[in-house]
Amino acid sequence: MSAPLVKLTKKDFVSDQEVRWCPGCADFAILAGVQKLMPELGIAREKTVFISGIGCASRFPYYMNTYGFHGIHGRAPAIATGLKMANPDLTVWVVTGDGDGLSIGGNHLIHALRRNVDLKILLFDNRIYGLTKGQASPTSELGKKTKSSPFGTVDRPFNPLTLALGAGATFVARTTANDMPHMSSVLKRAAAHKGAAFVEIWQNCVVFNDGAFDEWSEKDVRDERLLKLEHGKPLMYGKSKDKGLRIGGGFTLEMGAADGAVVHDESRDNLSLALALAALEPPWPQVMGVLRAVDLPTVDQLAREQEREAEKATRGPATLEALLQSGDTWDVTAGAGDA
Amino acid sequence: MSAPLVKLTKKDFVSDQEVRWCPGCADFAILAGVQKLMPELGIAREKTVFISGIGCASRFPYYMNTYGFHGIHGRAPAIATGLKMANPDLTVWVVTGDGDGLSIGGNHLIHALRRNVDLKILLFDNRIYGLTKGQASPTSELGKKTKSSPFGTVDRPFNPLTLALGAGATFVARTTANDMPHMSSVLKRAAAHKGAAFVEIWQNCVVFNDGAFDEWSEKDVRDERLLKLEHGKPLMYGKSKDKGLRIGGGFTLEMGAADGAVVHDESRDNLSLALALAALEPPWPQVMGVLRAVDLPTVDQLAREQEREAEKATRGPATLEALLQSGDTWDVTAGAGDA
Amino acid sequence: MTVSAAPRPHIDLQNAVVRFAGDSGDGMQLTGTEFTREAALYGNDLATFPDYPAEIRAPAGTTAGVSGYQIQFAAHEVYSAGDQPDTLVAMNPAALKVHLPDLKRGGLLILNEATFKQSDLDRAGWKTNPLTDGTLENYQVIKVDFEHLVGKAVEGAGVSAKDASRCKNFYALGLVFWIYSRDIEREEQAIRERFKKSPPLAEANVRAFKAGYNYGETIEALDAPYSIQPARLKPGKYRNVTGNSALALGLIAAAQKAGLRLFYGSYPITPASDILHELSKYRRFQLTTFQAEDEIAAISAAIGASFAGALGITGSSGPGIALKTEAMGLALMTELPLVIINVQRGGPSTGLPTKTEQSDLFQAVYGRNGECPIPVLAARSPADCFETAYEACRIAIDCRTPVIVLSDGSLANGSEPWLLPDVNSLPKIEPDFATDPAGFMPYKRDEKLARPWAIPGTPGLEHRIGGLEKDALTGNISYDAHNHEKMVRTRAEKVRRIADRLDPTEPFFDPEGEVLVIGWGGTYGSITQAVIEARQGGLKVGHVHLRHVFPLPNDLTDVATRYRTVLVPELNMGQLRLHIRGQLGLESVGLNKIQGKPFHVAEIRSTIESLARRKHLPAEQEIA
Amino acid sequence: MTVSAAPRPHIDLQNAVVRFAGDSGDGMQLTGTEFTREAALYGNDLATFPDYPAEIRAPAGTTAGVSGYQIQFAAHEVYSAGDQPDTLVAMNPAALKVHLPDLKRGGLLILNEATFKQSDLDRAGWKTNPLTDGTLENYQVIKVDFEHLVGKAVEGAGVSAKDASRCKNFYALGLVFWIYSRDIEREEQAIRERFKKSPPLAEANVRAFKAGYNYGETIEALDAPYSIQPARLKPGKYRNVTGNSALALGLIAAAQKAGLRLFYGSYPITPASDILHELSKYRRFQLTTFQAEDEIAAISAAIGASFAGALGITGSSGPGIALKTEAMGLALMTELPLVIINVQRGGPSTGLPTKTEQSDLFQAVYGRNGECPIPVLAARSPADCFETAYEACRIAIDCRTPVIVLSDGSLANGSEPWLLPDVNSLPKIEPDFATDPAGFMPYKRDEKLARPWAIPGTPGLEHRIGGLEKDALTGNISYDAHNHEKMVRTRAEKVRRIADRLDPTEPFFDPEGEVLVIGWGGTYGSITQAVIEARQGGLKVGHVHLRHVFPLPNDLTDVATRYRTVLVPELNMGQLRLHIRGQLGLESVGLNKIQGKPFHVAEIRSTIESLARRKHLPAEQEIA
Ligand SMILES: Cc1ncc(C[n+]2csc(CCOP(=O)(O)OP(=O)(O)O)c2C)c(N)n1
Ligand SMILES: Cc1ncc(C[n+]2csc(CCOP(=O)(O)OP(=O)(O)O)c2C)c(N)n1
Ligand code: SF4
Ligand code: SF4
Ligand SMILES: [Mg+2]
Ligand SMILES: [Mg+2]
Repeated sequence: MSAPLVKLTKKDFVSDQEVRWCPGCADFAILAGVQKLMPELGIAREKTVFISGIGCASRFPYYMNTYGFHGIHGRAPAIATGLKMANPDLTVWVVTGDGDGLSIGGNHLIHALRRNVDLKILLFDNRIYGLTKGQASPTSELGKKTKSSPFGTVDRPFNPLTLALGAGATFVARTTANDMPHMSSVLKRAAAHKGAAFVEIWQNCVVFNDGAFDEWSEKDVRDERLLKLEHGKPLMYGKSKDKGLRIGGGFTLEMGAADGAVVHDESRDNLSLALALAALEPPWPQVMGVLRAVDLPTVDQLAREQEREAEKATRGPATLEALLQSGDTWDVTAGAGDA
Repeated sequence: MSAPLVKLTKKDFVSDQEVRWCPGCADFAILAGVQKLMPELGIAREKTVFISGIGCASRFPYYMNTYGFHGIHGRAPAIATGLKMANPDLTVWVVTGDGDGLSIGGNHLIHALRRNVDLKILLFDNRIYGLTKGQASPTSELGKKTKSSPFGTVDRPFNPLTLALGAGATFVARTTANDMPHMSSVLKRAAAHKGAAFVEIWQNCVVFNDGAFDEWSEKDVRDERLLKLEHGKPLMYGKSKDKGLRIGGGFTLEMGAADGAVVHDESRDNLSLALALAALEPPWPQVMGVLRAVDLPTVDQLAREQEREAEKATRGPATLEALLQSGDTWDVTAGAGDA
Repeated sequence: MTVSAAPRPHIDLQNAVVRFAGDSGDGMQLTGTEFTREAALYGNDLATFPDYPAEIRAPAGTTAGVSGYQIQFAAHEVYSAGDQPDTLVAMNPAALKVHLPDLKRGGLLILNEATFKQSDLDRAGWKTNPLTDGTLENYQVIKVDFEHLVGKAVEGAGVSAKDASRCKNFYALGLVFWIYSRDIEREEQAIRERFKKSPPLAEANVRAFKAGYNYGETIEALDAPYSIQPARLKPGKYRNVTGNSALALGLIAAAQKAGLRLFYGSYPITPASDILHELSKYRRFQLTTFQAEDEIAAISAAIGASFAGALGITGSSGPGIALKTEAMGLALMTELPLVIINVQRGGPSTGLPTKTEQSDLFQAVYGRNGECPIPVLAARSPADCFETAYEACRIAIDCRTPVIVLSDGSLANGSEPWLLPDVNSLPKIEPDFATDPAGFMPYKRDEKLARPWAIPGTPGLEHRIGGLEKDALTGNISYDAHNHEKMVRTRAEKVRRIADRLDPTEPFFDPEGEVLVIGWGGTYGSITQAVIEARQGGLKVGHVHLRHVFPLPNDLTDVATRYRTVLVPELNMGQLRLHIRGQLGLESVGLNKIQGKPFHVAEIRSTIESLARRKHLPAEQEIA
Repeated sequence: MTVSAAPRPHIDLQNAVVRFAGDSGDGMQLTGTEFTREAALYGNDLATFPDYPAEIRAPAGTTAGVSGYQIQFAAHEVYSAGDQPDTLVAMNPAALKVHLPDLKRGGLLILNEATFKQSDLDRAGWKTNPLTDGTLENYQVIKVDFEHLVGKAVEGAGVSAKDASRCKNFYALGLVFWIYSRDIEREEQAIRERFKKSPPLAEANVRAFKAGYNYGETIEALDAPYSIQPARLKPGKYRNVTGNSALALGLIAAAQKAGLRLFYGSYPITPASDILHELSKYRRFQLTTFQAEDEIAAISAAIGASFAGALGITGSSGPGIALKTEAMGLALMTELPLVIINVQRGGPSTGLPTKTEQSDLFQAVYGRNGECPIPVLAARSPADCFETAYEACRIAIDCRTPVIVLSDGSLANGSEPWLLPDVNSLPKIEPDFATDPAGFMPYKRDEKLARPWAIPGTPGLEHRIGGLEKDALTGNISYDAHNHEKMVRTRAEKVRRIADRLDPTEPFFDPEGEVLVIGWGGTYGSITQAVIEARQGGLKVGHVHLRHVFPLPNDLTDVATRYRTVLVPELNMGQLRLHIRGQLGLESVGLNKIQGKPFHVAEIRSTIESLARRKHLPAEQEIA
């Protein structure tokens, strides 16, 4: 049943469907990045499944020449959980938006993370509802004027990273669609993680929220405003890596010079560093890269192990006959029947 | 309309309904604690509303002689949000269980927290489904054998505190139903908080999960295993307060002697300390008390302010006539009519 | 099968109805279950009806906390748990208060005398003491001082006083065993097995049980002991099953026969949770149970599992089903096999969670957005849950469609002897996965209009599905107007054709006559018994019990015209009645009861009789 | 009203149908809206039908990305947007491909000549060039080189080439203004107002618009200009409204008349989102809009708000309504006012999100667990959304009940002139809050069977409600069997009595005759026009358009018997038809279309005609 191991290329992962995003949408970049990544993973097309909810982002599966499922709004993590538990051999990606994944689908997302289902979850965060034409999303900044909030939103936004960490995610990262090399490296790390990998991807919606990430993407400022995390390396940023985050008084971080900066450690069981970094808000730099990556058993794996143990522990044959006849049975003998 | 300010007593808050919990259930203690607290708050009975979902815990409103709403499973935070936004004068309490609030209702909970709706949310955590007779809940320990997991659960549990903090909650605390003075003080703090106050209350279910918290409640060990937080005081524990949590290498906490312990600060905007504490697992002590309490505008308050500004900004009268006639209108004159 | 000898001569009965009632903490469900098992093993036919409150344990001694368990067992076939008990065991005044009105005049009443103190009476709402005020004069009353007698019986067994008192229910069970001449040795073994982790507890319960049995001998004023011979059932191997466990077995059987992994995604809810509990035990059968975060996740995960090539199943009760309706539409659009089980309970909203009702038929047939036809099957008895579940899985796999199974609270918890099917003669189920890339089209249909099931992992069949309207062949998104009309009509036709493959409808009892009773679901037993009785009175009555609620059998109207009138008894306000009128134009008279309880046989029988007499037919028949 | 003089003589027409079609990015919706406003202000009666794809912007030049807007405007009353355009503006080959089949033979076709390059043709799926292959020979074709002409027109306005090219739609609008002799001054002002933030853009668009207008003069081969006089409508003040904005206004009007805060809890979904957007603008009217995290939270919050004493409202479309069904049961049980709006779209599942359909009737009437009767009202035209919303709020408050309002995509986005109601003559709405503790009982009912609305903040009325069955008077939890039956029947009766208070059903047109057409919802316009035309052919035809879908009017069957046959045209598979048969036993013939599009008038008219001719009536009529 399994396909011959021919070397695949990016093209092999391009489906025959017309891509229906607006010209200039950052979704194109993510699609290209993922299609490029696929052959590098060495996983057969037929073993790869993309599952999504509803939204512009969620059209993604149609464009991947793999198995795909365009679900209903917010439910992709749940559909993917069922799929992965039913067949752990598959590599399962979830594509979701900030509305799909954090608004209607928030609960499924945090439960998939706490269960550590082996899914690669990509949250395309454009801080707006694209497909429904421009309402506020749970990541829209407080006070933002949108179609549904003409006087500005009154809801404080989620920080997707702290939310994922608080839910117990074993892999949490952030990247941006306009930095292809960074995005590629983060996606690759997510793919390699065994367990629920959560990646927030900043994605510009040219039609309804253009420029949402300009603050961090313009060439002249981005190095000052973004801190790229590297495991085992000190927390440094700035064009010439001259700035760093250090330990301040009473368990706090402090901006300062690069040397003496705290060394980044993705693998800590303790959440505090990852969370401190995730929660930073301007004027602090925004972190990019992998905040947390720890290895813990996945639910799909645990469930299968349990199954094998149950099989082993079975006394007698696990046949359907035996099952039906288990418990107290009695016989009614022929001849006496009247029915 | 408002009631005369007579001094109320605990009894005034006891409704005429028969309390239908199992003998020995810790829900009784919480009920007593809340009924005792009510008169101390100086808020009229009719201005107080209790809203719940479904579960043993969620029967709570019936027993309070205030307004009450026994909602549907998981939706109490949403019902309460509507109520509070419709009438910000009311004091609104939400009572929920670990299943109600973290399983089916997880999304409403985290959204109420991020929005900072001015609600007091009490999560009765018995780490089991009580009302449906003993299935695993999202706080049941990994590997726990229950009716729905005869071979042990395979899902890692949530930590309700990190989840709430990750969602951006402005007030997060933990207490236990078997320490009435502590519970009372925490409930009082929650009542005083302006914004979404989240309190996890350890609650023993004698029928389906008896002894779930024994590890931390038996007299001889509890002081060694629980750390009671106090704002502005060092993080100390142990019978003779001889142990403390200090700053370790590379942004970590470390167990050690009491002196040099980090000073607790509830009011930090930065989540790292609260989170580090919330995430501690045995052999570390479990924290009790208020982890975080910061003041931020509530959504109900912001919405009303916006409304007042919109009123002020209105050109012309805000009458229904004016509204209907706004936009481009034209007249069809009499005599010409044929309909 | 031997029955231990009793010194007094037995009085032979054809059947008996016994009800055990007490506080939620008194163990009445266990007592009833034990009695039932013994009756089953003895060879009686039987039917049971457990009835318990929505609270885990309401305040002791109040009517709110009363839990009851009724069994009818007989030397002949039995169809319902009986209208009125012959014997009522009431462990406290509250139980007496709730259940006395049902006891047959002259019936046997076993009371726990020690619980009739003034405070007990007050808590149960008795104004005067029923033991002394004449309330009980029409019954054979046996007052037992359980506390005292049980205490004495278990002395020396090495258990605490509290545990000793907890043996009361086995004392009562022993007494009822004596009354109905049951086999105490088998039960003794069963008790020892149950308490095997604590030998003192086992010993204490056995002693209480035997003491209760022996106590029977000492009661002079009693007609008993009675004896009820085994029923002459169809030969074969039997087992007593509840509806929920039969249903779980039916699902496993279908998955095993199809060679598929069973994936059950569910969120606990009364009275459906036991299906999850039951299935969770059978992990050795390539079976994944997934307790989801909510009902939406449960069905979504099941859909994901079906996409993966498993048999995806989800189960809940009314409020949870409501949450699944959006995702049912997705299953319909993606045309994947999926079985959705609804164990109905009293509604609307949270309603009466532990009571039975049949009021989710509308929801099942009509409760979705868009044109969303989903086959609906209903089980009619606890044992029939097996077959219905099996059939639902077969249709789901055959037709690549979601299928709804309706059960209800009384079936779920009720039990009856089940003639074990021959595994080899169960109908074949062939998932028939697509494997050949040549000419593969995700929505190209076979003669049942089913599309291919092409599962991830299969090389060359990579494709994408989803909830947007899809092209009739490629399955790609299509907004084309005529394609949409075609797809809507095709999906409807696929479901409609299921009716073409059904066996012809053959009414039970009279093939023509005065009244045809059309029923569905858990009313089967009461209707059958009522028809039997009405026919004994000389009426010609037929009975059609619909397993297929949607699509309806093609010949139903034809069959109905062979009778003067059609009666539809339902535990709702007339949902099937409206459904058959709307679908088929078939007129009928409704008999409707919405009390969270099954029909009494007498309610249906008298309605049949009065309808047969009437010239002008009413629209709805009031329960007399 | 003056029309700017045009050098050529006008040809007087009674009506015209114009369709603008182009890429999603071409601004066709705006163009259509502008033309509509001018027609409205000029005094024509009109109806519109916007039709756009589900993607924000599908690939340029493909048929998937085509967006269209149709208007019928007339010197007489107009009921539908028209079957076939007289004039079609097609901004690219894809638009031509999609819409040419609809254009009337001999109709006017305005094409963007520059877009007919080979690559454009390929992208649109034209095998050969329609400009040259004879495809267009039956039409009056006007080829315009928009790019070039617009470029020239806006030279010097100070905008970029890209922005200049974006002015194409106003050039086209100008041309159509000339063709139908419209007032260009008023439009010039409107354009300047719209672009007031960028004077160069305003200038460029005005120049393009005027250039387009003037271009008309130069086209020799044209019959135009036409002129269509104002319609003689009922006197009064008018405004052009879409269904969604009329609906929003209806809700505000009801809340204001009742003196209540309006609370709108919603989660965005096409085509309902505009109600949220619209209401959000009116914060000054004691109005809270709450964009919830999902539909369940939206309805739950609205229920909470109603409990607090606000008018709780929630709105969505089919998939979102599915998610609300559990909470609807809670609103029913707690008997609080609540209005649930469903702007229907093509289903099932995600279906055809931007297309119209009427397939959520079953869901509205029958789509809940338990016996859960909720009144269902349907709006019939964009302006009627106001009155329907108002009436729904009135019933919700009067009867303390959830009420469902059905609108649909064509009503929501379609528009028509609306005769503004006199605010003082709107029916009274009195919330009548309970305030008196004496004798207060949370479930004691008035003659409409409504319970008291006792809101938090009121001293002495503290009480608890919830979704478990409740005692008929105190509202406390009750598991009593007979209380449950009583409550189920009372809730049903409360809703049933709404029908007793309806005005008698008076069919439009003939009060008796050959055919009665029964419709509901957005088919009103097409049916009306069809009946008018059928009657012109001499048939006697009546038309009943149901605002009250549930409960149905008591006299509907009586009215129907006055006609030889009943026709039910629906944009679904026959849901109302099954509903009236199930509820009333009323037989009818169905005309069903499931193409995501409104009926053509001709489809209904010819069905009426063929039915009137037929001896034997078919069950469903195929669309010819
Ligand atoms: C149950 C349901 N509710 C609402 C919708 C409408 N809807 C579709 S996509 C969407 C939000 C899209 O936002 P996001 O997830 O941020 O994705 P984006 O379009 O921005 O990529 C909504 C509200 C729906 N399809 N289904
Ligand atoms: C929609 C829905 N799903 C499921 C249920 C069944 N249900 C009632 S309470 C409950 C869980 C109770 O657990 P928890 O919230 O921990 O409360 P506890 O009983 O332990 O206090 C469940 C699953 C329901 N009533 N409604
Ligand atoms: S609306 Fe925004 S997110 Fe959606 S396709 Fe267009 S640019 Fe991308
Ligand atoms: S089941 Fe547990 S939580 Fe529920 S009332 Fe009983 S002891 Fe309390
Ligand atoms: Mg988005
Ligand atoms: Mg719990």
